[in-house]
Amino acid sequence: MFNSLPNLQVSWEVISVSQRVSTTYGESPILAVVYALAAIVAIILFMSLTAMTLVYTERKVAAHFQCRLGPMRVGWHGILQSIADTLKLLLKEDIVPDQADKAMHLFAPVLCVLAALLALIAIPFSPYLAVSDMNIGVLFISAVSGLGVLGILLGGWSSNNKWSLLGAMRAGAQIISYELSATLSILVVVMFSGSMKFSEIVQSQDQGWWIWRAPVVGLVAFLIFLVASTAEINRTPFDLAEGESELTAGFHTEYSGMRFAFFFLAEYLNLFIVSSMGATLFLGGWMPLHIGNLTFFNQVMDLIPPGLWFALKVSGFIFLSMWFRWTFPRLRVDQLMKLEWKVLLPIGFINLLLAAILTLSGFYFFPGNS
Amino acid sequence: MVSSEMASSVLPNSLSHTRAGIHISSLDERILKGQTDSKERADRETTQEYFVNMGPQHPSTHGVLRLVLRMDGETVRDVIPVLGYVHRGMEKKAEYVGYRQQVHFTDRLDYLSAVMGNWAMSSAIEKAMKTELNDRIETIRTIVAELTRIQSHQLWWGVLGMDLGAFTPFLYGFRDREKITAIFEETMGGRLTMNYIQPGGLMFDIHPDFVANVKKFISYFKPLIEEYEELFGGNVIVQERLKNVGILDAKSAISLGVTGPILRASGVAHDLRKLEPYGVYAKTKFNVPVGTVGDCWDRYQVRMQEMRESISIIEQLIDNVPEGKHMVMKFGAKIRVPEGVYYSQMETARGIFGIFIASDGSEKPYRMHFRTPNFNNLWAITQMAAGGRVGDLVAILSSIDIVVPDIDR
Amino acid sequence: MNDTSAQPTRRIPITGYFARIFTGFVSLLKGLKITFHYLSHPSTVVTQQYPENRATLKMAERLRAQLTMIHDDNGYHKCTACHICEQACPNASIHVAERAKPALSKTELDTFIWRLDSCTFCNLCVMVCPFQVLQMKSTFESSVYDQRLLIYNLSRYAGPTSTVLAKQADDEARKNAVEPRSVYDGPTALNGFFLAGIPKELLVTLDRKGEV
Amino acid sequence: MDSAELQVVVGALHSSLTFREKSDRLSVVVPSDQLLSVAMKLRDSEPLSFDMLCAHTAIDWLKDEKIELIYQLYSTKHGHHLMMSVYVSRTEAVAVPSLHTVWQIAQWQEREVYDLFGICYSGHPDLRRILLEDDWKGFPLLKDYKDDFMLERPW
Repeated sequence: MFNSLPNLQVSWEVISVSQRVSTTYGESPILAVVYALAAIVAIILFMSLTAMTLVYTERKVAAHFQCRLGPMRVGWHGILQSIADTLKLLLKEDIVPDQADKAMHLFAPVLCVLAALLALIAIPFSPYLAVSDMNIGVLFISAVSGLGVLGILLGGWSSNNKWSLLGAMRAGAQIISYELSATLSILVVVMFSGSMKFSEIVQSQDQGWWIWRAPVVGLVAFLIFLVASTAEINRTPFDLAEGESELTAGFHTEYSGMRFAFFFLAEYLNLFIVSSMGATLFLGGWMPLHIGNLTFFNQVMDLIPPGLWFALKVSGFIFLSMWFRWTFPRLRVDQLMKLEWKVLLPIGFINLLLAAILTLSGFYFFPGNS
Repeated sequence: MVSSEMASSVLPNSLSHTRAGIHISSLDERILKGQTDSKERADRETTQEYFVNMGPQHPSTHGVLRLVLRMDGETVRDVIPVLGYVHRGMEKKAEYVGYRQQVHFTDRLDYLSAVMGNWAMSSAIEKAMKTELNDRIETIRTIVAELTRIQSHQLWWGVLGMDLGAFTPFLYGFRDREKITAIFEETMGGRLTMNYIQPGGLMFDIHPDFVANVKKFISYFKPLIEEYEELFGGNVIVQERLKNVGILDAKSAISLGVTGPILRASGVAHDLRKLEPYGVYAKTKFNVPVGTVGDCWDRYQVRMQEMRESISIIEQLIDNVPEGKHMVMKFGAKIRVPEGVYYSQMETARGIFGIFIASDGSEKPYRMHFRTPNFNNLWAITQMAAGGRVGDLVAILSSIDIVVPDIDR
Repeated sequence: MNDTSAQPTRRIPITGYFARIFTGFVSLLKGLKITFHYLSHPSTVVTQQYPENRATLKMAERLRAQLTMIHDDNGYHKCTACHICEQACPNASIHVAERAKPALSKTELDTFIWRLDSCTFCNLCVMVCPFQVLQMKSTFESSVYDQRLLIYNLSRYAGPTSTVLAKQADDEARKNAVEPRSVYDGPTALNGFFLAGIPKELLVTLDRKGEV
Repeated sequence: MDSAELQVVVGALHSSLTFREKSDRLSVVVPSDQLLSVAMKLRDSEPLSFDMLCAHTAIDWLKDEKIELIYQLYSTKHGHHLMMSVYVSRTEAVAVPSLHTVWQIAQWQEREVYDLFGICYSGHPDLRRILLEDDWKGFPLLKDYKDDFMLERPW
C-alpha cells in the first residue's frame, strides 16, 4: 500500500526573505518593500510572542518539576499570565538610581535586546522562512550574540552597585570563556558540512543529523555545545551573573519596569537563539529525520512539514535547558572557569582534531551524499 | 588595636562608610603599623579592597542579618556580622511576666525548633521546682521533639539547595515538612509556634490519630531521604561546592562555643541527648553522627544522618506510648520557682539551647537569659568564610543553618 | 589563630580525569531522573487552590486562629469578668471591661476586648479560665486592611444593665428586654473607633499602633 | 567528676574563691582581679579542662548595688559543668578583664553583656554595641532602666 505513494522526494529549494526582496525589487519595488516591512513586523511580533510563551512555559514546567501548579489564575491554566506580567512591567515605574550613569543605564538593556534581535535574522525556521541566508550565518550569530555581554557589562557597571558590578564582571568572564568552547563545537559541524551557510548546513544533513552521523565526535560536540551554550546565556547551573542567592540579582539588581523587561526578553530570546542554533547544527534544523538511503522511511518523515520539525527540535532543546535549570545547583565562579579551561576546552580541541581526521578520511555515515 | 577613627583617617574613604564600626583585620593593622613585608604591600597596592553589605535585605541571609564583607574581587577577606535587626528585648520582657508565660517566648526564638524551645523552658522550670513527670509526658515530648528536628533539617536541606542555586530542593523540603506541620497542627493547634510543651506536662493530650499519622509520615519520608541524597547530595556540583569549604577544626569550634551539628561535624561527638539524657532518650538507641574534616560537606552529612537517627528514635517510641495524664501541674496555679540560680540545657536542632533563671522566689523571674545556639554558631563564620568566594560564604552561612530571631532575641 | 595548614582537608580521590567527568555526569543524570519523575506524574502536585477549595477545606479542630467566647443557644455566656485570662495573657491582648451590677452589688462583663493584632495564640487564656468560657476556633480568615480592625469584642450584648432593668414596668417587660436579639455568631470587630471601656494605658498603645 | 570532687579541685586553684549556695550546679565566685588567671587555670589544668564557654550573662542585683557576671563553663573532655560568677560594683565603673584570650566566643558574649548591662571589659578588642543600635542611650537590662517606649502592664 505504501509502495503506491508518489515519490515525495522534496527538492528543498531555499528562499529567504532577503532573496525575495532582492529578486522582486527589479519587477515591483512595492512588493519588495512589503516583504521587507513584513519581515520586520514579523520578527518583532515573533520576538515578543516567543519570549512570552517561553516565560509561561518555563513557569509551568518549573512548577511541575517542583510538584506545583504554576500560574493558574489569569485565563485558562494561567495562559494569559505572561501578558498580564508584561503589562505590569510596562506600567511600572522605571527607576534609575541616583548615582548611576544614566545614559548607559538606559542604553544597556536596549543593547541586550538588539543583539538578540540581530541574531534572529539569520535563523532558518523553514526552507522558505528565514530573513536572510547569508554565507557566514554561523559566524554572524556567534559574533552578534557575543554583543549581548556588552549590554550586561554596561548594565552592571552603570548601576553603580557593587553586586551589579560583580555580576557583570562574572558574566563577562564567563561568556567570553565559554564562547570558545561553543565555537569549537560549532566548527565540527562546519567542517563536516563544509559551509557556514545555514541552508547548506541543513541540506548537508539530508542523510542524517550530524549528532549521530559524525561518529562520536558529533555527540561530543553536541554535549559541549549544550554546556557552553547554557553558560553563554547565563542559565542555571551557570547563572552566576544573576546568582540571586549570592548577588541578590546580579547585573540587573538596579533595574525595574520596562528596562528589566528588556533584560528578561533578551534572556529568553537568547535561549531561543541558542536552541535553534543547536537544533540547526546538530539536529538538522528544519530537515526531517532522514536515515541514509531508507527512502520509504525518509518519505514518511517528509510528511511532517519542515517548519514543524524545526519547532519540535527547538522545543526539545529548550525543554532540556529548563530541565537543567530546575534540577542543578549553581557552580562557584572558580569552578566555572575550571570547567571551561580544564575540561571543555581540551576535550573540544581533541574533538575538533578527530573531526578533522574523520572529515578528511571520509569516515562517517553516508559520506558520499553531502 | 587601631581605633576605627584612626583607621578611617588613614585608609581610603570606602572603609568608613559603614555605620557600625569596622573591625580592622590583622593585615590592615599591620599595614598601618608598617609591619608588612613587601609582597603583602604589593598585593595591597595592586588590588583595591572594598566593603559590601550583605543584608539586611539579602536573599540568603535567612532573614534580617547583615554581614559586612571586606572583599578583594570575588574573594571574601573578612566577615563582620552586624546583629540586632530583630532584637525584641525578650530577656527584658521575661522579667515582667510569670513563668508560665515564658514558654511562648521560646517559640519565637528558634521558631524552627519551637517545640524544643518549649521543652527547654518547661524542663528548666520543672528542674528548678523538682517536679516529677510521668512517662507518657516524657515519651510524647521526645517524639514531638524528634519530629521537630526532622522538620527543621528538612527546611535546612531545602534552603541549602536554594542557596546553592537549585530552587527545586527548596520546594521538596517544604513539601515534606508540610506533612509534619500537619501532624503538629492536628495535635498542638499550631503550625510554627505551638506553645505545646508546658511546665508540668503538655498543653493537650495527643490527638487520637497522632500515632497513625506519625507512622504514615515515617513510611512516607524514609525513601525520600534517599531521594534527597540522590537529587542533591550525590550531585557532583553540590559536592564540589561543599567539600573543603568552610573548614572549622575541633579546637576552634570548642573555643568558639559552637554546638549542635556544626560541632559534631568538626569531629566532637557532643550531643546532650547522649551525654546528659533527658526525656526518654536514655531508653532509646541511636548514634551520634560525627564528621571528620569539619567542612560544609560534613555538616551536610551529619544533618542528613541525624534525620535518619531521629526517624529511628521515633520508630522505637511510637508503638508504645505509655498511658497516663498529660499534665501533672494545675494550669491555673501560679508557678513560684524557689530562690536561686538555675541553668538548664537542651539539644535543639541547631545546638544547645540553654536557659538561665535567677529567681528571687516570686512569681516572676528576677532574670532570665536565653543561651541561644545560633548566637555562638554564627560567629564561627568569621573564621570559616575568610579566604573563600562569595559563593562559599553563602554555602557556609547555609550550612550553619541560622535562624536570625534566635540570634537577636 | 586561623592557621589552616594543620587542618585535615578532604582529599578528592584522583581516579582519573575522565572517570571523574563520567561519574559527575552520571550523578547529574540521576538528579534529572528524579525531577523528570515529578514532571511526568501530575498526581504528585501538592498545590492547593485556596480560595477555590474553600468548600472542601478542612482545618484541624485544634487549630488556634481566633479566640471566641462560648455562648449558649440563647446567646448567654458564663463569663464573670474575673480577669484571670487577662492576667494570664503574656502580651496584654485581652482586656475585660466590666460594669457595675448594682442589683447584685457585683460587677458583670461589659465588653471582652481581644486584640488579634498582638495575640500570639498561646492558648493560656483558654486553659486558665475557671468557667471554660473561652475557646480557640480554627476560623483563620481574619486578615483586614487596617490594623485597627483587629480589635474584637468577644462577648455578645447581654441585655441592658440592671439599672435599666429596674426601670422596667414588670417582670414580663424585663424578661423581654433581657432576651438576646440574635444568636451569637462569633467575635465582632470594634472598628477602631469604639474604644469606650478601654483603660487609658491601652489607649496609649492603640494610639501608637494607630499611626499606620 | 561529681560536684563535691569538682569543688575540691576548683577550690584549690586560688585561696580567694568562694562557693555559692542556692544554685543547681557547682557555682564558684571569683574576685574580679583574679578572673583572668583563674579562667586560664580552669581551662588549662588537666582535671578541669573547661574548654567551652557556654554562656556569659549578668544579673543586676539592684538591692545589693552589685552586678553579677555569670560564666557557664563546660568541659567537652570530662563533661562537667561549672558556674563562675564575678561581682562588680553597680555604681563605680570597674573594668573586668576580658576573657576572649581564654575562650574566643567571650569576645562576642562580652559585647552582648556590655550592650545590655554596660559592663566594661578591659583588654577587649572591639567593645561595641551588638544587639541595640549604636546610638542607644542606656543599658536596658539594668533593673532601673526606663525609656519612653516601655509600657506598664495594666495590672
